[in-house]
Amino acid sequence: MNASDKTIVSLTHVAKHFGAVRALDGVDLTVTAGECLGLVGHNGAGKSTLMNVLAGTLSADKGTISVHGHDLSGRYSVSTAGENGIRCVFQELSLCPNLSVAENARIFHPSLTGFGWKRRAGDMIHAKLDEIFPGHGITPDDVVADLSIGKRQMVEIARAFTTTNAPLHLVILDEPTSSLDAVTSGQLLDFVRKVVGSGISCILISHVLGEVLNYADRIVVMKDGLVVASKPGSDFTRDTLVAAMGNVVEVEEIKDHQAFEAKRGQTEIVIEARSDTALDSVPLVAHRGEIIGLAGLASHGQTTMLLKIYDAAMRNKRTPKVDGPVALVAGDRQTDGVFHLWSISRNVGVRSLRRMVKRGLIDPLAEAALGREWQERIKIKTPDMDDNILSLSGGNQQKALFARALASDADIILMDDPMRGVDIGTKLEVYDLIRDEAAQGRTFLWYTTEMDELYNCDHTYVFRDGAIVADLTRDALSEEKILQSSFQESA
Amino acid sequence: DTSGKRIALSNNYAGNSWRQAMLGSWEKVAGQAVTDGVVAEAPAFTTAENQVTEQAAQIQNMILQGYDAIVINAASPDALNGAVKQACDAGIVVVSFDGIVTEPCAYRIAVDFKAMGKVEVDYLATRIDGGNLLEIRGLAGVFVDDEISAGIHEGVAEHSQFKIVGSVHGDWAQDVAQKAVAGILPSLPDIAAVVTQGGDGYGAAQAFAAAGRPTPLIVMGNRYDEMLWWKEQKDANGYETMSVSIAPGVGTLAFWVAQMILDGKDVPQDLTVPFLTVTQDTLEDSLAGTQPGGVANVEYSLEDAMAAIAGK
Amino acid sequence: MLAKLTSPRFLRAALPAASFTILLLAIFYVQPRAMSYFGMNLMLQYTVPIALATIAQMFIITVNDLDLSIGAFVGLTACIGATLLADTPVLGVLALAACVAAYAAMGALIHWRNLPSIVVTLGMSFVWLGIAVLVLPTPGGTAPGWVKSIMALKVPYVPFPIVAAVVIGCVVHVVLMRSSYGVVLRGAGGNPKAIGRAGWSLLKTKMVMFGAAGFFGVLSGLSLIGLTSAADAHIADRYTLYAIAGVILGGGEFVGGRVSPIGAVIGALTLALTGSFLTFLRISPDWQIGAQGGILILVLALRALINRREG
Amino acid sequence: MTFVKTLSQKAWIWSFVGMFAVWLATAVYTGGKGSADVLTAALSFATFTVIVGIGQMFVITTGPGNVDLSIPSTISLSGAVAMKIMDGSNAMLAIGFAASMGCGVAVGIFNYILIRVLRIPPIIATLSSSFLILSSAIAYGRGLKIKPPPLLADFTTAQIMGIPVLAIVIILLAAVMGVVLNRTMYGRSVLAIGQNMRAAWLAGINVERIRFFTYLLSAVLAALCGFLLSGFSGGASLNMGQEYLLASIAVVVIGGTSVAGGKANVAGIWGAAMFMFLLVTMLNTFGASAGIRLIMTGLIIVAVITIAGGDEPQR
Ligand SMILES: Nc1ncnc2c1ncn2[C@@H]1O[C@H](COP(=O)(O)OP(=O)(O)OP(=O)(O)O)[C@@H](O)[C@H]1O
Ligand SMILES: Nc1ncnc2c1ncn2[C@@H]1O[C@H](COP(=O)(O)OP(=O)(O)OP(=O)(O)O)[C@@H](O)[C@H]1O
Ligand SMILES: [Mg+2]
Ligand SMILES: [Mg+2]
Repeated sequence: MNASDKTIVSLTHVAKHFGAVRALDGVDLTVTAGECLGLVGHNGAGKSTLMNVLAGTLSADKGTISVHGHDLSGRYSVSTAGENGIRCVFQELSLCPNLSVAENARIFHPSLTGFGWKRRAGDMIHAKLDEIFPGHGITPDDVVADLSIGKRQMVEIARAFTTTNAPLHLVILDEPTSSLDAVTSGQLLDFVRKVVGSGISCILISHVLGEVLNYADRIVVMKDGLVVASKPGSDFTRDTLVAAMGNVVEVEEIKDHQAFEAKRGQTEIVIEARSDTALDSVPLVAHRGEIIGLAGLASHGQTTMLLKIYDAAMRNKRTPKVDGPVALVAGDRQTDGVFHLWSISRNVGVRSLRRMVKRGLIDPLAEAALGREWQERIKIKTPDMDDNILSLSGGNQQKALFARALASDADIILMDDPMRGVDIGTKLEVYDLIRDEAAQGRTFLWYTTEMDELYNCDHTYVFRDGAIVADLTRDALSEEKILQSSFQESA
Repeated sequence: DTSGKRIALSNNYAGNSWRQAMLGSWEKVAGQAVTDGVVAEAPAFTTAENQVTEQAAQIQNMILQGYDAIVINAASPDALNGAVKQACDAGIVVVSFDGIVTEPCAYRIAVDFKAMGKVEVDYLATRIDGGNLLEIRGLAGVFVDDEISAGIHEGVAEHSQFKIVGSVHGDWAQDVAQKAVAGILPSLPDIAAVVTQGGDGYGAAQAFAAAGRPTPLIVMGNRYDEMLWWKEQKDANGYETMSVSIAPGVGTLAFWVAQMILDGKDVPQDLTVPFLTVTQDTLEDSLAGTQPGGVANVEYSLEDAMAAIAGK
Repeated sequence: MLAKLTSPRFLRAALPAASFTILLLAIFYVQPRAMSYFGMNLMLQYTVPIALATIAQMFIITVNDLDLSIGAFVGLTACIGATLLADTPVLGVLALAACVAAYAAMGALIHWRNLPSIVVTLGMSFVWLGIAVLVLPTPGGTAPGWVKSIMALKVPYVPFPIVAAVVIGCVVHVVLMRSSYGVVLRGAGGNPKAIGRAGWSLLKTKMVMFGAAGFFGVLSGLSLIGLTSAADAHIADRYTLYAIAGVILGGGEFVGGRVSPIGAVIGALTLALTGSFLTFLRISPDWQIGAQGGILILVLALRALINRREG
Repeated sequence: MTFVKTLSQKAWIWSFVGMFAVWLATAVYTGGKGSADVLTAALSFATFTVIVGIGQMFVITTGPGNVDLSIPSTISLSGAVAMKIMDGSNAMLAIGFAASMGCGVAVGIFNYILIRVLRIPPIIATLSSSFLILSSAIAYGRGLKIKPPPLLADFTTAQIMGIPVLAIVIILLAAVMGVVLNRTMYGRSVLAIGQNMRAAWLAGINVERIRFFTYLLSAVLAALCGFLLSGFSGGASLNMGQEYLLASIAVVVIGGTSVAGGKANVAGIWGAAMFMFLLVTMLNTFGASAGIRLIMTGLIIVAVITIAGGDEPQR
């Protein structure tokens, strides 16, 4: 009885099938009070599905679920989860874009009614944002649609931690840091430690293994719908964790991998752009075959710059100068990327239609072949590329978008933090892919919120407040330098 | 003397040939009256949509503009009463025609639609021994449709040799009628005659031809295309029928009535005008007097109007 | 302060009001007599039922549906109002309540089978019209006295239609935009999945919104016969399109729960006023219909100017 | 069995099921008399609805808020212009046809300018332009009712073994449009834009060009409908397009095209158009009163769509 006192939820033999796909194949999981449980696994391992079961948004085909020692199997739903203090920040954002931040907070709390509810909801979410993300720059009256994806993610996280009269025992964070920059990620993870100290539990899913290793009390590893390891966090090292996830790829330290020779000057300039601020210290320049990193804190003008370049290329504008066809890998896949009615193949092929036209008509065989080729090359985990794109796990959807751009005829690939939610194994392969393509003359503009990825780049431009404030070559690149430029007050 | 007076026409619909003919007559007669200095102004206003509320608003705007008389072809007999009453209260003379209004303060130039329906069957009784009839009605829920149809049914009750075996709504539009008739025709027995409400006879003829059925006796509605078809048939095989409808020029009668009232003349509140009948003998004349795409018409001069009133 | 006044969101919100004001000024310019208590009263009277129907349509658009039957429905309630409600008030009230319930049921059906609302409401528009024709085979009937007297209300200084428009706009604004349940209703348009995940019943939101639309449809029908004093099955056919156009003109969007009740009311008034403006101009009858389109385009072209600034 | 199941999941199949059921009910009522002829009639009239339905389908597929309300007046204008120019002479047929197409192109460009340059929401833009177009038709022809050239009249009413020639042509057109929708860059782009305009743009699709072609196509098909319809019904009239306003939307949606955009079906338009015609015919045959007829029409439409059910909810 004592043990179950500390146990918040326990799932046993939970199974969930989608047609032929066994997303969950008999999973056991317990969460005890006041622990931070790290959950890792390759894309499509079943993490989000498991969390959906826990949050009550999916009902399991088999297995039991008990909360605080009460068996609730069969009558578990979103509202029972809520009543029992279980909250979830889903991988795909669940805010209403047409509502303000305060109103979105209200949605979460049925008891927030009566006169003055708006002020109360606003104060509540604002206080929580202040607590988790000091300096967040969000006001309760902001309409969610006007916020960048990073800020939306912050709002959603903060919302999950707000309390009114309902209890709060467990917060599930499904890849909460995928759209946050290093600084805000750190703020969140520190907050998670603090909350855990106060007795509330968290489940933290992330593909950035460092986050899990450093912040989780216990780490659960999933693979193909099964839990394959569950040990205290301190028992894992980066290598053993990767091994447990079943990746055969040797983990090479990216930092050491490179032997970049300075290419600059050897090939012609294909992109030359300035931000709209007129405060740039240098213009953004890309030569053919270069990989250019865009760094800085999230939404400080990097995406805007990519869109500006994209727009210029699409409309044949003179400035900024863009030489060659472009393709873009969207990071905010829900609003910028997927075509939700289409199969995976079609989603991959849409940027390459022109090549698939035979005698005026799109050749379905060519389309299917392209899909298969990229399923192979980038390891999209699905039984059938003709399945709907939304049947993919989040990371696999992202891979499909990657495939869309790489498969195209574009010489210039713009990447808007493209690795959001992609697992470590795939990432390493994609890095190789990108380097190979660059070697063959493709140019990459790569906005990323993950410091490590910048070590793949020949040049890194740091953005602050919409302006380019630094141009770091590969040799000069270091985490400190980037952080320094990101925060430095303009004199 | 009405030379300083302003008369406006409030028209609810302009999307068919009858209304276009009506507007044309108005422009011709009222325009001449303005040139002659009989009245100061006589503009016509049409609403974009055939809609009671729009026309009511239009009438209210006319009140605001201070017209002395408003001539109305109304979208609904009752539903404009509110606006008409306001106009009367503002001292404006209101004359309605074709689509009349029931508000007691307004003048009405009505057509006995019921009689029009009955005339059709009476005519058939003189022509054929009896048989099956197909009835093409207008727009469901509209007063004129009910009146004409009631007249037709009354006629059929009187002449028991006729039997209505099918009834469709043609919405007074040639193509709608054609479509509806084409649909029901295959399931109908031999049709001896078609009774219509105007604007739909030619469509019915087309539908019969398309179905390969013998052309029955179709009562026409004075439209140019109907008369033209009739003429062709007449020349080819001696086809014989009749045609009946209200003349679009009745609007000009309404104009003169309004003018006379403004002039202080004594005019009865309710006038009935005869409908215009085209027979086998008058067909050529009517056809010649109608412009392509128009409707057989009679325009009224002041004298005609006086005569019409006196004849009452 | 100035920054706030020139912010895109404020401009966008102010757009419908700006279009309306400009149209009104143009009308005052060509017909100064309209600029009076009496004139405004006359000119705007018939906008009250249109505004109510527009609000009804707005509720439906809020939850990402579209109602092609609101015009026929207003016609039906007008017919019931001018017959049953006047003759046997109890029966009339019951019939109108049943109409509202039928609307809510329509919402439930659409949610339950995940149906395209356009087809369902198109089908239902025939049903409403059919019932209306049965209730009132030929135009006529009389509106109950109390309905007429409400619509004939004389408010000092401010014309009644303006008072009514402000009241309608504000009441709906408070309920939909300010109340705590209104947030859930709009959220159901913005991201239904999120609302479901937060534990709310989407079925209930649909039924509430369709029910509300039905209720405002009834109000629209009654206010209409209050003005006309008699009914006609086809009396409001065109309201369907007007209501949709009014919502959009008022800054609403077809999907995503982005609507504005005050904007919708203003949009309805703007649409209705284009007709009036026309009567005050002298245009050849051939081009009068077209002129109404032209005026609409002119009024809306203003938006392009402001949108340009938005970038 | 699995064949039946996959078939029943296709939204468009239900329009054909509805059509067949209604036709059968009529045949039973009349004891089979003229059942084949009813189908012939249905084919002839559905043809016109299908022509405008195809255009409307492409417009609706480009996403919520996109709908062409100017179709009816474009039909009227095109018919009036063509009839007046041809003036019943076979020799002028080609010129008349070109003029009619010209009307369509002009209307399409005008609509698109309103939507694009003046940024007027499509539904209001096309509503406004429909007023202007109707006025042009009035000013141009005043409801002119000139007979079509005999050649055109013969062509539009000709039949081969009980099947209207025009219907065969339009079935072919529909087949071509089906291929255009599913197998060409243009069709794919329309489907992509309908799902997510921003994502389509970012996937390299020239959004505005596609939207332009779509509104142009709708207007041109409306013009074609006007041209053929005035040949079929013996001349143009001002109100001849009126019934195609709601009908064009209805057949598209009943035919399985999603109003939310991105999902379209051409075959379903034929089923839906036939269904709508046969439905009216059935109720006319039953001879019920107008009120009952209307109620039945509505309930049957709702019933068919309810049985068909909506889209499966996405993950
Ligand atoms: N609605 C669905 N229909 C069909 N298959 C699904 C559905 N939802 C999930 N799946 C499949 O279930 C498996 C597990 O998916 P899940 O989203 O749980 O993965 P994940 O571990 O969260 O991956 P990621 O790290 O990429 O987010 C995947 O193979 C996915 O394709
Ligand atoms: N720079 C951009 N970034 C993201 N989406 C865009 C961008 N430009 C256009 N789009 C998307 O594609 C749609 C149509 O593209 P297009 O650029 O032709 O229109 P627009 O941006 O409104 O035009 P303009 O920039 O000439 O005023 C837009 O409505 C928008 O959704
Ligand atoms: Mg996941
Ligand atoms: Mg990240």
